[in-house]
Amino acid sequence: MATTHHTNETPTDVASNGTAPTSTVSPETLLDYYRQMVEVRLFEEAATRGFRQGKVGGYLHVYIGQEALARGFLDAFRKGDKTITAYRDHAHVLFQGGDPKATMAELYGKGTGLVKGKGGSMHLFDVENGMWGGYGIVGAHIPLGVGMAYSEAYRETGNIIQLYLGDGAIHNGYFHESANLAGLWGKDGMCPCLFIIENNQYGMGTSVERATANTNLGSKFDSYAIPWEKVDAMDLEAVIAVAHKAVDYVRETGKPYAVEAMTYRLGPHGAADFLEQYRSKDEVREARKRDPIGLLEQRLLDLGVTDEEAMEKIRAHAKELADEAVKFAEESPEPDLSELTTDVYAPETGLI
Amino acid sequence: MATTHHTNETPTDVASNGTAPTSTVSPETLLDYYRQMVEVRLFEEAATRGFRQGKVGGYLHVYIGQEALARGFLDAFRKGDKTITAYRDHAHVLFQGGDPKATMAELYGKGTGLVKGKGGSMHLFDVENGMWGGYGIVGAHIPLGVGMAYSEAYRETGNIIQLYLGDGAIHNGYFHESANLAGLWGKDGMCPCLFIIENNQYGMGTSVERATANTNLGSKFDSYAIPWEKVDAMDLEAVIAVAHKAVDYVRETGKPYAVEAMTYRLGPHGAADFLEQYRSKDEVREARKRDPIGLLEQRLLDLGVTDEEAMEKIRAHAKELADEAVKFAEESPEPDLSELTTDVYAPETGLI
Amino acid sequence: MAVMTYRDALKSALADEMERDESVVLIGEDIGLYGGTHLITDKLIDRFGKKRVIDTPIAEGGFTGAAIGMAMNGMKPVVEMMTWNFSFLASDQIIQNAAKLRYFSGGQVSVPIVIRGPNGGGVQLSAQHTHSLEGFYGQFPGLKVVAPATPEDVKGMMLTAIRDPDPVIFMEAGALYGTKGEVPEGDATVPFGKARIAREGSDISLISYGRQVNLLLKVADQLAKEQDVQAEVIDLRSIRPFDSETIIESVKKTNRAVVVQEQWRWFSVASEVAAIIQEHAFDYLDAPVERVSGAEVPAPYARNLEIAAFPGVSQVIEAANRALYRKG
Amino acid sequence: MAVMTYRDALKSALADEMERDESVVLIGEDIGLYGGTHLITDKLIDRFGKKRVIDTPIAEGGFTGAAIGMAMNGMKPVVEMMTWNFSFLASDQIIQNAAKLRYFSGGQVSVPIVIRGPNGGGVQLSAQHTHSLEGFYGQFPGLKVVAPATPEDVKGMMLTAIRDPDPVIFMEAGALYGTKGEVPEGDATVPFGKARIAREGSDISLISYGRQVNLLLKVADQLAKEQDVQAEVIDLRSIRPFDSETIIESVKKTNRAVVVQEQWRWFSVASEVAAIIQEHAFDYLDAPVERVSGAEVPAPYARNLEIAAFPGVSQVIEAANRALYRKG
Ligand SMILES: Cc1ncc(C[n+]2csc(CCOP(=O)(O)OP(=O)(O)O)c2C)c(N)n1
Ligand SMILES: Cc1ncc(C[n+]2csc(CCOP(=O)(O)OP(=O)(O)O)c2C)c(N)n1
Ligand SMILES: [Mg+2]
Ligand SMILES: [Mg+2]
Repeated sequence: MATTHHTNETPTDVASNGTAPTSTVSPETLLDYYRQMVEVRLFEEAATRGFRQGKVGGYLHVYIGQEALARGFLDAFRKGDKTITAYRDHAHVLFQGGDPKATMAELYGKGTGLVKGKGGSMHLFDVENGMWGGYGIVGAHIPLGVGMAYSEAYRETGNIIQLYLGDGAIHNGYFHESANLAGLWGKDGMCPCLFIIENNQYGMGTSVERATANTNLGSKFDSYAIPWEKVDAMDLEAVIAVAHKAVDYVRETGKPYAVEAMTYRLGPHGAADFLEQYRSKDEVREARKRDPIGLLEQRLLDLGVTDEEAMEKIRAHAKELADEAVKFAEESPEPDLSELTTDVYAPETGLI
Repeated sequence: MATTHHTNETPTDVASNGTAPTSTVSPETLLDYYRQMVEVRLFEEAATRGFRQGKVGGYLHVYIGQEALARGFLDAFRKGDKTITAYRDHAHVLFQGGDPKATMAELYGKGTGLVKGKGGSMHLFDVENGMWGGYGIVGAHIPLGVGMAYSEAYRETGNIIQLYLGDGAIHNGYFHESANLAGLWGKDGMCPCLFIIENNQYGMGTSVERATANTNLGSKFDSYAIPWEKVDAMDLEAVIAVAHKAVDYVRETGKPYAVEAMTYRLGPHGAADFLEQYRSKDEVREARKRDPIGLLEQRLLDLGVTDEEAMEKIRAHAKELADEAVKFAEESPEPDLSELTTDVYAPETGLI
Repeated sequence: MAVMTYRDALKSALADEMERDESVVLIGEDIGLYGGTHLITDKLIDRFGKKRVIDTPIAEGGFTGAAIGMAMNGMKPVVEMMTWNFSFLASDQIIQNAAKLRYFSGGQVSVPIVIRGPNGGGVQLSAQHTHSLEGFYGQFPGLKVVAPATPEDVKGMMLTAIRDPDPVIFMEAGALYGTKGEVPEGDATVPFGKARIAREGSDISLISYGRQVNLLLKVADQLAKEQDVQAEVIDLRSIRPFDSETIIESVKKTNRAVVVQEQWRWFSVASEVAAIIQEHAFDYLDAPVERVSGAEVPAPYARNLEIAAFPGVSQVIEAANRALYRKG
Repeated sequence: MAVMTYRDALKSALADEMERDESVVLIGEDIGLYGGTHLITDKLIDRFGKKRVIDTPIAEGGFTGAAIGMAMNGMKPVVEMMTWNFSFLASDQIIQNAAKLRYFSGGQVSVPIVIRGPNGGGVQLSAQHTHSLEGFYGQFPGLKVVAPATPEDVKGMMLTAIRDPDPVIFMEAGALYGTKGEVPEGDATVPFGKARIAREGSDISLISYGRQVNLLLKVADQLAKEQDVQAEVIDLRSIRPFDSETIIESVKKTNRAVVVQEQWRWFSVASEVAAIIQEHAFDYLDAPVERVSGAEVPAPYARNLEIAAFPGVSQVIEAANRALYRKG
């Protein structure tokens, strides 16, 4: 899947100022990613409608505005690698090849869901495709990712972990303890972990400025001697370039690396965040101008690999896929009641 | 108690390289501090004997080798200020004016102890003298100190908190979360907290190098936009100079400040740490050459304010004081059994 | 008496105490500018300012610890745990510092803190966001733990909590924030350590707390209507201190008891209630104390599984019938 | 059968499993170079290297979480909690991740982890360093919790724990590390979920686990000698899964029971045991189940207070006499 060429620069050669080398990703791949991003966008819009209709329960956190981020980093994903993230997890699953039908069915709490209807939106897992969840306690998946990375190094697989975390999560103690372990284990090449900060400017209603006195989040990795850089994550090509450099470094050295990816949450924190008293409509309107899908459309038009008509087709197809997923979800049966007590302990233990 | 003159430099004017302006502390004060440090040293040696005899129970962590650190920072302590530290707390209590008899009685688990025999060595409190404990869970007192500082600012007392923590504690999540709060609250002048890292090179058997990839511990405060510097804490005068500058900054601005104070634990981690497999005898022997009491003796001799005979008297007197404290502790009664159920809830609630 | 929601009753207690006592402050995630995720503190930041309504980063251990430090040092912080599910991250501060500081300081330090937030299941919040932790925290001497079920109690017990010199774990029934009830005006404190008889009856004692109290009232109505059984419904309200007396008196009268909780069964509030009853009303018991608890599984997401995991009317009726030695 | 200490039995189980299975690693504070504060892992770093005996910074939440990540991803970590008192800092990882991952991943992820360390009071360790947390962790489905009391059991249950596909909370009786007993050679696993009858008797059932088992054996001797009462002593060993059957059978025979624990009384193992007995042996009980627990105070430092805070022989004898309706 990797479409950029790896340069021989070590990541520390790159200034931490958001500029990235020009991507060599092909126009065809960009177009394909555009299609995927639109599909994810429409999937999430459909899920939001499902929530409003009371068909999707619990909490629902969408990735709208952030699609270029995961799509870009996953360009450097290779079979055997693993991702782990928080509850804002639909995009990761879908970009990694997760079935939109099973994913939607999960949100609908159906037995055909990705995790049998047991987890819901916050706990998507698709281990077969390398997607290791979906966690609801802010920051608490960070040590899991670091430990998973240790295991890859221990078993000498050559695989790496992509560990996604929010700008809010970085202030949690788990971040500090885990990044410190990563730095320490990295000295022996025992922590092939790529930390990816999804800096969407807010942790629920708390802006980065109101969460820390040092808003240069990437710099927090200095505490652990972990090299890092920033990237404009509204720009898919910039993300892809950084992703390859970073992934190659991590894979080759067994050491951690970090990227602060600057993005923006265009939607509410979660589907129940109606008021958004914490930010102005103007701010959101301004941010929409850099919607990664919009930017990518312009880029594709500039490159001449698409036109309005072709894009309209892509949107229409994405709409169909989302509709199909919803239909599948709606028509799927609820989990069998016997599922209540399975998966508490391993089946072979005979315990329920 | 403050004997140095405050310079107008802001702490950030000082290079973070361990050099500090020459102290203007008077020779008489230095001599007095020498006396106190010897008294603390002999107190702790007596306590260690008590432990070996099975009269002091639980865990016992002595401050031997680190005396100049607390003594130096407390030179800048003013009535109303408060200290908080971990379990290695005898020196802080004694330097702040705590009664050696009651302190020793606490170690002996007697009813006349500083906290009625309920806490032991790890939980010394002398609130009247501004000593707010004595905590056993590594790192867990850090947020307490930060919250106490908020309260001083909120009540506009002009007091500050001296918050001591170990080089091992800094890797704990509490440090990260608390220092981040301190930085954030400091923006509004709401966190007059001086962080003092007692870097004695080891967290139990784990050297700083084996605990983190970034061994420049003070630099970890950069993550929270908290200014910091390092000091050679074997040198009492250097500590005093830094202490005043730092305390004045904190008091005047309501903002946190941090000092990484370089010291060495000459004794075992705790009285039950017999083997010390984690460091060589040579290393300890080398470190003893910079025993802060020895260095101070030399300085006082150089200054001509003392001689061998006078120092011998000080030692003999300190020995007497330690013996008296032990005698008091031995002869004190155990706590009354009725004390078992007091102090669980406030007396006025009538609950036990 | 005004009719108000559980939410507004709670909020009024917070605002009244802040008005009365400057040392009372609120601290937690998104309680200010955002308005609080359950809107308990909405607009209080406008009224009291950001020094008294303190928004924090996502750091439960750190800000709970800091609030304990404030409480040690002259303030009366009320911490919002956005939901109690996140409190495991602060459990060390709550259990090791707040609960024990008075003791291990030999009485030199008090910790007048309230830690509050919604507790218990919601709707499809799934495994990590569904817990009932009264028994979990109720284990520890030094803590007080309360779980009010009505608007009147949530207000009255919050007033009591804030004035209490010791740490109070205040567990709101998140599912009841929107429910209404009569609330006395003014300073109507409700004491800790007293259970509430929510319905008098003579044939069987039904015991619970929090949102299950409403379930028990429904069950009692049904038992009365369908089986002519008069159930007494007891709302524990206070988990620590605990009102053993009211329960024992009730069982001495009814000779039968069912304890209901959403929480898992093992080592729980229901275990303790059963143990207490057999200890103190042994000779009065005509049948074993029955327990109805949540299913022994992490909370599932799917609605049908979730419903099956929580105690429902039919399970309680069955348990009551067992205790009554009836077929039902 | 070799005679060995509890410590050596435990250590041999760890070493044997590491030998047998490369995916087994140890992780914790000062378990390598320092040798382990209780010397359970002493010299294992020399034998297995630092990739398999992993010293960590003081970060219980982080390294427990990392070990869970290892367990998810093909390894079998055994975490040393230096003492269980520090585990509150890891409780979120244990309860929210380890216990529930299999469930909320719909069975896609297993967490074969063991978290081990000394539990229960020592000598004058005071409030923050004295807890018995079996019931605390035993509440959560998804976890297994065991508390072996003998060298034979500590070895056999550790073998079982490491091979178990689910997270095991392994609570050693810290006070017993130096005690000796016979230990079968080789692969003598001891299953979970089975209590052990430590002494047969017909007149009363004395029930506990961990170091209190020795206390009960003393009490049983004294009852036999002084009052001609034959007590049956049951060592629970496994707290979750729990062996209700053995207890119920015993009480059906003896008709009386005393449960003893160092832990505080409220919402505890003893509560549950009493509740189970009255549930399943109601018609056999000749007296209420008696409970003897730790004093409801944070653990005090002074030796005399500490002794008064822990259950002792005389308290258990008194409870037994109450259950026997004797004056003693
Ligand atoms: C420990 C914990 N505290 C609080 C919450 C409630 N909560 C859910 S999401 C969230 C904000 C997280 O922000 P960030 O890490 O930036 O991720 P984003 O939602 O922006 O993707 C909060 C506070 C939680 N789930 N876990
Ligand atoms: C949370 C926690 N984990 C482990 C311990 C055991 N322990 C006690 S002291 C100590 C070392 C602390 O080192 P440092 O912070 O450098 O302080 P020092 O002892 O050197 O003064 C450890 C690991 C503890 N008390 N609390
Ligand atoms: Mg964010
Ligand atoms: Mg140290």
